[in-house]
Amino acid sequence: MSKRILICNRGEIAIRVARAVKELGHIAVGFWTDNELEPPHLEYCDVWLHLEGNNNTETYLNMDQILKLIKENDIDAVHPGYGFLSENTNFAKKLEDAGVIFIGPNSFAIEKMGDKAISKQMAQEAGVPVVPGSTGEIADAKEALKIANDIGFPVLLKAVAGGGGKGMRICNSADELDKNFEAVRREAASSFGNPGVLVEKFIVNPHHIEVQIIADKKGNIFHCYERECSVQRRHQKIIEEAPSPFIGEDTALREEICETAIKLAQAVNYDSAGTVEFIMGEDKSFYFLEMNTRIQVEHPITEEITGIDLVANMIKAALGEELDFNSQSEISINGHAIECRICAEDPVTMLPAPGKIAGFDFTSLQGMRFDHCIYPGFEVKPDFDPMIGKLILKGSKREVAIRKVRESLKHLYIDGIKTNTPLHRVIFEEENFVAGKYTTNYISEIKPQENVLSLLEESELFTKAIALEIEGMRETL
Amino acid sequence: MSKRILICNRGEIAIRVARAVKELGHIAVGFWTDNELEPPHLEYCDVWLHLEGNNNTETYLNMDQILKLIKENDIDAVHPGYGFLSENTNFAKKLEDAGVIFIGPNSFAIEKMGDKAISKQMAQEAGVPVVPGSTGEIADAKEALKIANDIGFPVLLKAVAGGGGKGMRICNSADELDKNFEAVRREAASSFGNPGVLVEKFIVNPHHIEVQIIADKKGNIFHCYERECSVQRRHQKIIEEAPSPFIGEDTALREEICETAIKLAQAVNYDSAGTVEFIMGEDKSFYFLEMNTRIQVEHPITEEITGIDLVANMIKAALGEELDFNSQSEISINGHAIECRICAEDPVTMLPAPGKIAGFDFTSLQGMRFDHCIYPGFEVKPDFDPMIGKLILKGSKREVAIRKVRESLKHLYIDGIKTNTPLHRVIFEEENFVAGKYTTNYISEIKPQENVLSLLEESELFTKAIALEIEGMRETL
Amino acid sequence: MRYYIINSEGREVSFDLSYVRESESKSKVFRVSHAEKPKEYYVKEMAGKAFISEDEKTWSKLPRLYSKKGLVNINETLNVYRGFKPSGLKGVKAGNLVTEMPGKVIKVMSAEGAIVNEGDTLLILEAMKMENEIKAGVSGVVKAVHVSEGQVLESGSLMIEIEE
Amino acid sequence: MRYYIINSEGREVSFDLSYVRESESKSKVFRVSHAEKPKEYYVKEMAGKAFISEDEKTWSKLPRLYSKKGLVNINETLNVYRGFKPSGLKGVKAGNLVTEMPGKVIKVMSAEGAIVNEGDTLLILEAMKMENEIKAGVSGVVKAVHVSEGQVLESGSLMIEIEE
Repeated sequence: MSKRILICNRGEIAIRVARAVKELGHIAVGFWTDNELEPPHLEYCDVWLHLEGNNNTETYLNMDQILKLIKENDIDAVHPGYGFLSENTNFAKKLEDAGVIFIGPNSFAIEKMGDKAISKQMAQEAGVPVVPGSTGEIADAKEALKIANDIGFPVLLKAVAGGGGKGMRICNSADELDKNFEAVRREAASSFGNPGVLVEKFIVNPHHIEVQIIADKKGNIFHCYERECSVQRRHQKIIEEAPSPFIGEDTALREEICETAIKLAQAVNYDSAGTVEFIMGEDKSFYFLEMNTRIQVEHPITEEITGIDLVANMIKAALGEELDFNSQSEISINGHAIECRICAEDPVTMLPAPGKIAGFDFTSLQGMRFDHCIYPGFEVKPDFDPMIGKLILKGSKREVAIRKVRESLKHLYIDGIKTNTPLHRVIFEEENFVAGKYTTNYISEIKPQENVLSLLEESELFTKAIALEIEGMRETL
Repeated sequence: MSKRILICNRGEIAIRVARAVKELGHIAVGFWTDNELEPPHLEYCDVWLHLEGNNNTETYLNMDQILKLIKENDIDAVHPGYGFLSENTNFAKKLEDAGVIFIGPNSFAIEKMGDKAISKQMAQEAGVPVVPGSTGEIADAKEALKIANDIGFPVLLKAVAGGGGKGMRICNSADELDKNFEAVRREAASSFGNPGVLVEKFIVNPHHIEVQIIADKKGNIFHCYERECSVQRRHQKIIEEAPSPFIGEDTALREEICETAIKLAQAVNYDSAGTVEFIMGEDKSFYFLEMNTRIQVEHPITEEITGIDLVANMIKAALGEELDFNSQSEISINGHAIECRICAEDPVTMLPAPGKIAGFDFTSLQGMRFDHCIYPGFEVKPDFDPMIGKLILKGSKREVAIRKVRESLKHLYIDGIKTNTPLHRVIFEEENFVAGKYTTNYISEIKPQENVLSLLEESELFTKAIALEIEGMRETL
Repeated sequence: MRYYIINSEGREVSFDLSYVRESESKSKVFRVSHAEKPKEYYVKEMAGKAFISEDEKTWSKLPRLYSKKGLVNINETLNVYRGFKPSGLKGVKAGNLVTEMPGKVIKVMSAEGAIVNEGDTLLILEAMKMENEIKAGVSGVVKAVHVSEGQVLESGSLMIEIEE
Repeated sequence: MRYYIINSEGREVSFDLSYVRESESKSKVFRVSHAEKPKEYYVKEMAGKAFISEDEKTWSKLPRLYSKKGLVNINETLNVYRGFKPSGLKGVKAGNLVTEMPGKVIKVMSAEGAIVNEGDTLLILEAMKMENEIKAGVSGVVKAVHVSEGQVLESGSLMIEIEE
């Protein structure tokens, strides 16, 4: 029976989810809001609902209004995407009370994994190694300092309820710790509705490696191997690869980290798509960071190398259906996939640069997938995340994938706003990255952004003018 | 060093090749002709050349003119695509004489495999089983009848130089054989420039199963598993799958047919991408049909399940470079892929229906690839093959791929001309096809075309009128 | 604006379609007047695309039709005429052999005055690189042959007439 | 038509661009008059897209720029003005704190008359869900604070002025 599935999100992930909903024969229901009257995801939705409000607090974070619309519109199930209410236990519980299916894990898993302190404790109990630090939420800057002095600087201040690099700061000294404490609390409160903060050991030269989990409601928990997401700026990922070039051919290590992730998923009776994030040191020792109890931005690279549709399977799991596969042995790695996050930001300063898209074009290659939400005339608003698209390339091996990324970046044309495309172009020619030798310090140490050319050639200026002239001639035709 | 690579073809394959050429860092050179002034493949080519003439004989089949343009434009290598001069030994030899690289196998392989009689003989010598029939080209209808009486009716009349179902007729009786002989000679002469015809045993309830070969100039020959192409109309494939549902889990049979294909490739020192086609009976016995010494229409499904870029590797092989892989063990099957050939034809009669495309739209799904050459305003001409696009879907298993095909067919919208999209929609709901139980007689026996709805609902008529009205309003804006 | 939609067999549907107003939520409202009571449709343009709805809640994409003339061929079995009805549209008799697609005459296998039986091949037409046998749809006498070998024909050309 | 292309630092290139003729092979020929000798470009429209060439042999795609106004922002560091040169374009002084993007003032950490050192955080601006510390670029005295907490700012707004 066809279900009415509400997508509580916008942008490229709302499009991705709507496609999966319809592929499974269900009805995709989407929102438009007063500050986004023409959201591109509605093209992929069958039913359009008005979510009133001019900012995220009034709209995508507004449980009351969303629950009201759910009741009024006979919604059977809700997919939260990522961000917004995707990891909000309260929302999941309220849906449960209303008899509506939450397309995500059980609320116990969200609650436990959503709290950094508790998740760390549960990981320890399940035999999963964790980074040394506070055992739970810390009361104030003083307590933070005490712990920091115990485990030694540098330390990391993090929102208890956070994720995606928001509400996170490195502190190299007692001074910095003191200065950042309140800022992290504020960001935590405004971004996640919870001001709780914790402190932990900051690992030098680390790799960010995460394991994709997919599980059903019958107790079957599988992993879909790892992703490496060490290329980050401001603690946010910009390039992800699967499999990890740092793990490389070390299949024993791959097996170990994937099995460790499964252990934690089992400990919380995990029953959906989720990701266990680890930090891995230069010596290949790894520690549990957090578990994201949602579909992640970078899920496509795992889909590409395993051939498994994670979003469709997440929906099937939530509806109590069988997954598309029955055993771990059916899930294997084939080839290598890389994702470039295309963000509306200055390629040098990496600061967000919202605006209106004046020109948009790209080419398709064998092995390419481009999940995006842009069209000419689309306005990138400061209200939302600057990530506007994900360029994903798969090749039979890493160097083939890189060859394909280079070619597709060459033809990716977005004008009117600044994007980080020129930065990606530099990174994919930079020797350390090309050799697969990079840590999470890549951007700050190698500084590829310094090689971004900011000025156009004179002939390019002429070309722009001719493009505008041609447009003028088209209009008068 | 960057090479200037001429693509001696048009349509979707010219686009596919141009993308691979550029991905490898070379310069793509393409043709426009007097009967196709705005070929969509030029969008993907760096250099555009005028190939003069109003029909294929004057243009894409005109070796003299092509060779002249090759010399005038410093072409280093030529990719012939499929059809046209792709399997013409003479062309390959002339290029060789001119010091230009032919992106295909050595001319010995083209010559031997291009002649059905000789290829059959070589196959036999290499220990590859063949279908009983004439040992070479037959002189006249009388000789054909003599052989047919020996091996028993039904028999198949085929162009010696043919391929792709053109110049091929089944004859159930002496009368039919007599009647068809001259027609096949004429078609052979006009399509392939060689009127030679042969006759062979026609196998009842057969499966068309073919093995993809990829080889380099250093003697390394690999297979990329099989494709099943049994859904055919007029002896032309319309749906292909990889792996074959008929072979299914019979890995020993899969291994055997792939190894058999390798044997033949070794016998002709094969050194490019190519396909060994087999006919497989109900008892799983298989016979060599022919070897196509070119890239094939349906190559994408193999690319999807193996993750290998066949076109890029074909180019690398021709340039004497290393392939993207070094051993057969690096090539494995992951998931299941299906291709639907979208043709400009009546979905019921399956007769070509050229015309101008008035509307074009489609959606993208996870696992989808759409290789096509259409845009609104594109004119499908009777001069060329009616195939205008290839919808390719990959899933973790066959039923997932079918689910995805159904959804993407739902959103594939081409108006102004008739296409076989409605026929594909029927086939993907038809129980025999869905169960993977079909032979090459599928279309003629199951007749899915009879379930194609030819008339639109009244509300759809209104929608069409509103679309036109909206277009009128846009124009006056 | 009056619309005429005519299928390949000459069957015709005509109705009036008019732009009525802009709805509160800025959709364009169109009214179709046909048979019984008029029906309203909402059209919204969004992100460069158009969408259509009957209730302003459930929407489907309204694909663009590229035409400058007010006439568009839909899937080649339907012609949509905007604002005017063309003259001279009719079906053909069973004895008239008309091309279904553009092509080239390869061989004429019959002549004026010949007696033919239903199913006889009268002509071979090459179109899209295929030879197609054009057969008699009725038995009778060939009244006229309008084509010769080598001739290139448009779609809809009358090739041979047979008198039953 | 005269074109003015001005980058974010106020540097300006101006040249004249004119449509000259249609070439033999039906390309549109444009001439750019700038510095030394004029340069010609060929533009061909094909399959709904435009392509540009200097020799009518090697072509590259000329992506569409969607603008109705004769003004378009290119990659936000360049503004292209078609036919007119805008007034009032200039850089800002080092002591003037101007927003680089639209945002909301979270906290004002300085006041008129305060003595500040280069690098001091004067204000916290939330933009795209990030808190950004806006620091003094020079040492000096705060001359004026033009914003208050909670205020939503457009890109390019002057927030604080510092006298060196």
